Amino acid sequence: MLTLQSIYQSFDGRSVLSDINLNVPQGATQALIGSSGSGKTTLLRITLGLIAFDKGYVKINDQPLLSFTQVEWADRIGYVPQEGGLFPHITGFNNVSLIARLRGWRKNKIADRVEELRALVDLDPGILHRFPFEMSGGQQQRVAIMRAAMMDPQVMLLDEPMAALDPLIRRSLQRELKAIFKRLGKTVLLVTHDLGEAVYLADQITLLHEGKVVQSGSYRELLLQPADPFVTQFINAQRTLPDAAQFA
Amino acid sequence: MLTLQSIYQSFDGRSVLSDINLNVPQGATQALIGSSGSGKTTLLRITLGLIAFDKGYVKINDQPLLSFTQVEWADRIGYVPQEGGLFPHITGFNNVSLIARLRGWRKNKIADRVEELRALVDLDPGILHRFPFEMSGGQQQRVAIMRAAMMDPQVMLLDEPMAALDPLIRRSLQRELKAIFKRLGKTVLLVTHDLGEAVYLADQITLLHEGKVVQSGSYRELLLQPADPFVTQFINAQRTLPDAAQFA
Amino acid sequence: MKRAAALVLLMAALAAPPPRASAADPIVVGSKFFTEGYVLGEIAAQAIESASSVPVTRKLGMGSTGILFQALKSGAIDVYADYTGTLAEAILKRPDLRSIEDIRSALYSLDLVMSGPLGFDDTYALAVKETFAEQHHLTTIGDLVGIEGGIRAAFSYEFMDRKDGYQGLVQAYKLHFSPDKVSRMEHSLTYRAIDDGVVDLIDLYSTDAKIEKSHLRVLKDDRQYFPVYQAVWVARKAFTEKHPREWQVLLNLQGSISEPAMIDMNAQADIGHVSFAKIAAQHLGSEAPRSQSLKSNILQRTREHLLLVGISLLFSVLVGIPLGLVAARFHAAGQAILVASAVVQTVPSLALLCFLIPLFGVGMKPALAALCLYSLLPVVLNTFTGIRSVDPKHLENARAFGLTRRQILRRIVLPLASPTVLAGIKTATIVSIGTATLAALVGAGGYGAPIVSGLSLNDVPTILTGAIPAALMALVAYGVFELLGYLLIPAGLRKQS
Amino acid sequence: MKRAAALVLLMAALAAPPPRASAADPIVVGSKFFTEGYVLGEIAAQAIESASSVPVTRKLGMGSTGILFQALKSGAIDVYADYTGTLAEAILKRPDLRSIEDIRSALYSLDLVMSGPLGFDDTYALAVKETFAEQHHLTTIGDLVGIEGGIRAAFSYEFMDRKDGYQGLVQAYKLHFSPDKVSRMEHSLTYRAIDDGVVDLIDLYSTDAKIEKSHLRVLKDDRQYFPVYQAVWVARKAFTEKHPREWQVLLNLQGSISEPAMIDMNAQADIGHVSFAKIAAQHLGSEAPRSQSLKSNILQRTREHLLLVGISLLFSVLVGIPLGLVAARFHAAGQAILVASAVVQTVPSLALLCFLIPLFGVGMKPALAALCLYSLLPVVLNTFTGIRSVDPKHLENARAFGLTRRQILRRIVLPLASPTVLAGIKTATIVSIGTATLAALVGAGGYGAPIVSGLSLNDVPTILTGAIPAALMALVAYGVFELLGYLLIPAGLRKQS
Ligand SMILES: Nc1ncnc2c1ncn2[C@@H]1O[C@H](COP(=O)(O)OP(=O)(O)OP(=O)(O)O)[C@@H](O)[C@H]1O
Ligand SMILES: Nc1ncnc2c1ncn2[C@@H]1O[C@H](COP(=O)(O)OP(=O)(O)OP(=O)(O)O)[C@@H](O)[C@H]1O
Ligand SMILES: [Mg+2]
Ligand SMILES: [Mg+2]
Repeated sequence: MLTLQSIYQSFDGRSVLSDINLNVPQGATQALIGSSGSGKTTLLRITLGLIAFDKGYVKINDQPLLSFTQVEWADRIGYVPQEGGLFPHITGFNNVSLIARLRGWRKNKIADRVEELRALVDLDPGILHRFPFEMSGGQQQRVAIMRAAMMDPQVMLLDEPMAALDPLIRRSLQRELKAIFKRLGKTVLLVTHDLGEAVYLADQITLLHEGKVVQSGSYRELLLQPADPFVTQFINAQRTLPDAAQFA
Repeated sequence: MLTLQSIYQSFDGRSVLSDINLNVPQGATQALIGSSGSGKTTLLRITLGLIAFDKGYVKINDQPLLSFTQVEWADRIGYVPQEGGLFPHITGFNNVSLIARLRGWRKNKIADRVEELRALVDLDPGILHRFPFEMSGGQQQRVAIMRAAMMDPQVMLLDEPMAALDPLIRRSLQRELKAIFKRLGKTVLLVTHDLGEAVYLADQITLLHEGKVVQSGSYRELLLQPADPFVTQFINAQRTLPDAAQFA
Repeated sequence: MKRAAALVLLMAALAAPPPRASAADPIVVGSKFFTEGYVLGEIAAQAIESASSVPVTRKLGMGSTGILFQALKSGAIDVYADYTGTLAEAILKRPDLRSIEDIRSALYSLDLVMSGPLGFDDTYALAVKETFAEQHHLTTIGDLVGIEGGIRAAFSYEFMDRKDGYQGLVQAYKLHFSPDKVSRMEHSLTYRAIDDGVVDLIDLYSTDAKIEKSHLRVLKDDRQYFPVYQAVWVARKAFTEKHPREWQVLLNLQGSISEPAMIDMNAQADIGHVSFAKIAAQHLGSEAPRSQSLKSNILQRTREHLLLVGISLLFSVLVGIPLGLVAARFHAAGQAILVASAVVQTVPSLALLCFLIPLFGVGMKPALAALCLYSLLPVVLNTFTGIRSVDPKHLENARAFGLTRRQILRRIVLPLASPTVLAGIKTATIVSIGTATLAALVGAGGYGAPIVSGLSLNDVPTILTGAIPAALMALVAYGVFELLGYLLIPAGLRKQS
Repeated sequence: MKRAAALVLLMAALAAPPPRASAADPIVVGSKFFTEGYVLGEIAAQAIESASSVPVTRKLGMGSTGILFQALKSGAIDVYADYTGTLAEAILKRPDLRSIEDIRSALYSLDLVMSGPLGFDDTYALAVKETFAEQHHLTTIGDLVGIEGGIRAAFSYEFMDRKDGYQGLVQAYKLHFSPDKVSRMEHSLTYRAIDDGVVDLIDLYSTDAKIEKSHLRVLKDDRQYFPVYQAVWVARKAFTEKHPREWQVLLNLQGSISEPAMIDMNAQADIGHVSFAKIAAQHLGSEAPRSQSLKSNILQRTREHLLLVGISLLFSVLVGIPLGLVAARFHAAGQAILVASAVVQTVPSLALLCFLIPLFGVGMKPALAALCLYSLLPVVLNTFTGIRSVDPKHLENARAFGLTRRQILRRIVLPLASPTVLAGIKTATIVSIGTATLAALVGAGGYGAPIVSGLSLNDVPTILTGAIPAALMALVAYGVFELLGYLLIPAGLRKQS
């Protein structure tokens, strides 16, 4: 459904992505993991058509990015930018409802949908009436998730959407999102540094390193048939929590 | 060494922190965990003297915050703001070296120190010459850590300093930081959502919820003698990674 | 949307012209912008009014001969009073023409009709303080010889530049002023300078009321160097043909204003602060027409001033902001726009008015055009700068969420840039309130009218009746902008800082 | 720090007079302000330049004999060309002195040195058409005797009225013109009259360019009735002593300029519109140097204008930015400052100048004061707005890292606000370039001088000689600000947008 074909990108002559191929089937969730600076965010921005890439194709249902206007393309995709990227001059509610209002949704419908999403991300109601600078990091991030989901887009691109959330909220949100993705058949590309999150939410995991795909496959494949020693190293790096048994 | 005594704080009439007491002994590392919006960032900002709090005392070595000027106080503390907070108009290198230059360090000394820190956070050398908007999220975060450590302050306040880092770099950075903190006897207050990180780096863990301290103690204490069911719930929420054995 | 609408409404309210009591085509009487001009203008207007039912519109204090000539040509005024010598030199460019007949026939070929002399001459004269004259025993210009090297003089530009002015004078009288003690100044400022003892000697007209007021002594032109300038009416030929009866009324005034009478009338205006209308009425032996109260006067001027400022403000918003947007978007066009608005800004207001008169005639139109052009730069530049300062991250996110270009502009860019844009509009408005006073020079009224006449009378209270309301208007404008700030700058930006 | 220094240096460069070529004091050549004076001044200047390495400054067209005499005395100029008769009459007040030697020794007692005659006389002369002369075999005035009764003559007022003019002439030559055939006319019209064949005889100056143009024959004054006005150099004694070699160069020109040559040169200037520099160079048989009169004129005005704009700009930066900072920091003071600068802005320039004259006198000072006041608002307002727009997050972080208030201002706030602040300074500068033209109204010079003259003469080309350089200066200023943008706006902000 969402297809990236041999994407190349460089900034100021430095190659940042080279020959990226990726295919997320309809209804599937793909996790994108990889070292810091490996090009994950850049790949999402390319997919959104926000930066003109050097080479390659981006397609949804075999229709290339370039055959759409930016607005048409963006309407198909929900996006959580890294660090949330809320508009600073309007309240949380207005951030979430901006597009719906521009698309002429009725007030009631907007209120209902926002309430639904607020419950989903477990945000106190009062917070939506604050400006971004009055929210905590985790609150901003949840508002950003609400904004991305508001128009119920088919494709979702999530850039470390839960990095600033505490384990409790994160766990429940992961559960909710997984259910929603499955139920509504969303096609999802998720960037995360939390391998547990990747394994829990994604069917496929793609490991990026220095702008190249090192391996793409299920967690099991990555674990048992690593394409490269780096894969194993990367997976094992995740610090796990000693459990009660160790103290007993 | 770093003492917070019955701190109260409210924004626009909403109470955000109430009766917070905290004592981090000289050379110890204290982790601050808690739900999103529970007031962790606010507590760090209060400790830094950035916001006028309603009630309470902040002390370093029994000397209260108010007996210092902002500059004197800030000179004792290294700070990594949530989301890095790099100055947008100067390069990474200048962000890191700004204070050193203002304090009249020699060029050589600055270069040596920056190089040392760069190696510590495992950043590509070229990246320091970019502006913040040209860096990835994880790169920005590492520059922010370098900046906080630059002047080798006795006290360090870290607000989710490694949230945007991949597991590999995060693990090695955790190891390095732990060694440094111990070797140089730093007094550290660390906010994190990664319980593994908290357990690995901190001697004491304090769990905050809705502006109150729920429990303060070692991981073992929190695990085996929870002050509240919420403690257990919070700890168990961390999603652990299935290991190879499960697939075998 | 609502905010934008509020803004537009406000502008419109500011800009709407006051209701006009319109009637048949009125006869428009103009005048130059010094006392004598005003008095003669009033005399002409009242003379026509008392003898005819055709309404008369006064456009008094419009500026110099050049502007009035343009006004006559374009039909913006019908008649005004000027001097034979000035007509010959400034309009006909034939300083050699001296006889009434020669000048009349030369003007006729320009479709202008000139009356015979009104009865008094007005000519250049030199004057010093009475005290100074006593001290140095001065009665004639020739008496200056010998002491002129130490005299500080301030002469008007016109006097310095005309062939029959300074250059000829020093030759004729063999005067040797020391060049560093002679300064060229705007004429109205020279009175001030001699009053304050900053200079000793100035040039003026022989019927000038300040002679009496400032205790000046006119030095006798014993060599009869200065040419004699006779006051006459100048009218459009079309006017004299359309309104022969009214023109005859004015012709009847030929020879009726003696030199002492004129000096006296000027003095009444300048020193006695009698209104021009009353002076003219007295001279004509009639009742002064409904003298406008000071209050209705100020109200009228406020309306005119608001109109000038309001429309130019509207223009600077409706044109300046889009230009700023274009400049921020397209680099080459942007530079061109910014440079052009910068260059326009440097054309001095008088010169700009002078260039605009051929295009727009006189009155409101050229004044408005000038104000519009002047108010562009701050708006364009601040819009450009404000937009360029918006963090591109927000633009990118807006695109990612499917906002159209227009929506990005309206919802993201303009709100985020609004403090800077608003500061530009604020500057433009306040500069415009100041500059609009120049409009009086082309007969557009406003607070400039009392300021210009006050300057020509060297009468500070009169100046203040224009300057103080202008300052108050700036204060009000400032308050309105504080309010607009609350309406237009998003709360998220305001609260933060 | 470095940026601030760069800014200050740039301001200083703008404000400072341009570097002078002279290590040594230059020789200053003056001239009177009519064609012949300019030509002779250029000849003197070029002669010295071609023979000496001492730099020459031209101050041509300074005015009449009296002004030049003052200039000589004060050392403002070193040398210029004048006429013996004029010197005797206007400087020495001894019209009786006729011989070169008498005049020379009288001047010497005033510390002035006079050369011998340059070769041509300038005096009254009578002229007829060449054709008429042929027909009547006329070469001398005496030849008129016998036919003068039938001759139609047109004489200037001056000639008719001077004792050494018409009256003396008819007595000396025993001429009997018939009174009804002799008319008094404005001098410039007599050319027209003789051209058109309306008259046969006119008076003129012997080197008049119209002699050639109108094909006239000058009748020889065979009885030497007209006093001879011989062209000579007049110099300060000090100059001739300090620069004997250069003075000798000028003395070498004695006798080198014949009457036909001078007539020809005047004609080239008046009729051919050849530049003075070129005419002089041709006469000296050399290359024309970079032509200077208009150019040096414009240079001078540019210097004055730059001084006005530069100082007021410096003021608006040094005072406006701190005021903007204070306004951004303290709410009440802030409002007061902003309102005050707004109100100042509304005082019309003429009125402001009028109020400033009692405080500052005339000349540069009141003009500067007015400009400084006018340039405040854009800078204060934009500084205020720019600073308020800085994300407070950055300020908080800066405090967290131990920057002092000053450092926060210098390192964080001002750099982040710099685009907006700079836009304010840009607006102020460009408005100031325009407003500085008003300085001419109080005698402060600058580009306003030709604009004001042009306006009072209703002469567009003259206006343009001021308006165009002002526009160019705005262009240059615009370019300089683009450059300053690169120096002052941090790369991180520039690159981003
Ligand atoms: N400037 C402000 N004005 C009003 N409310 C604020 C402001 N800053 C923070 N808050 C509120 O105070 C509470 C505590 O915020 P804080 O940022 O300290 O949370 P946190 O524990 O750091 O959360 P997170 O883990 O999400 O970063 C939140 O509910 C937040 O909305
Ligand atoms: N505008 C830019 N100009 C120059 N280089 C850039 C720019 N944006 C990103 N880069 C560089 O491109 C590389 C990839 O950046 P990207 O943000 O895609 O990394 P990432 O995988 O998202 O990393 P992280 O996990 O740290 O967010 C990095 O080295 C970064 O420094
Ligand atoms: Mg990223
Ligand atoms: Mg936080």
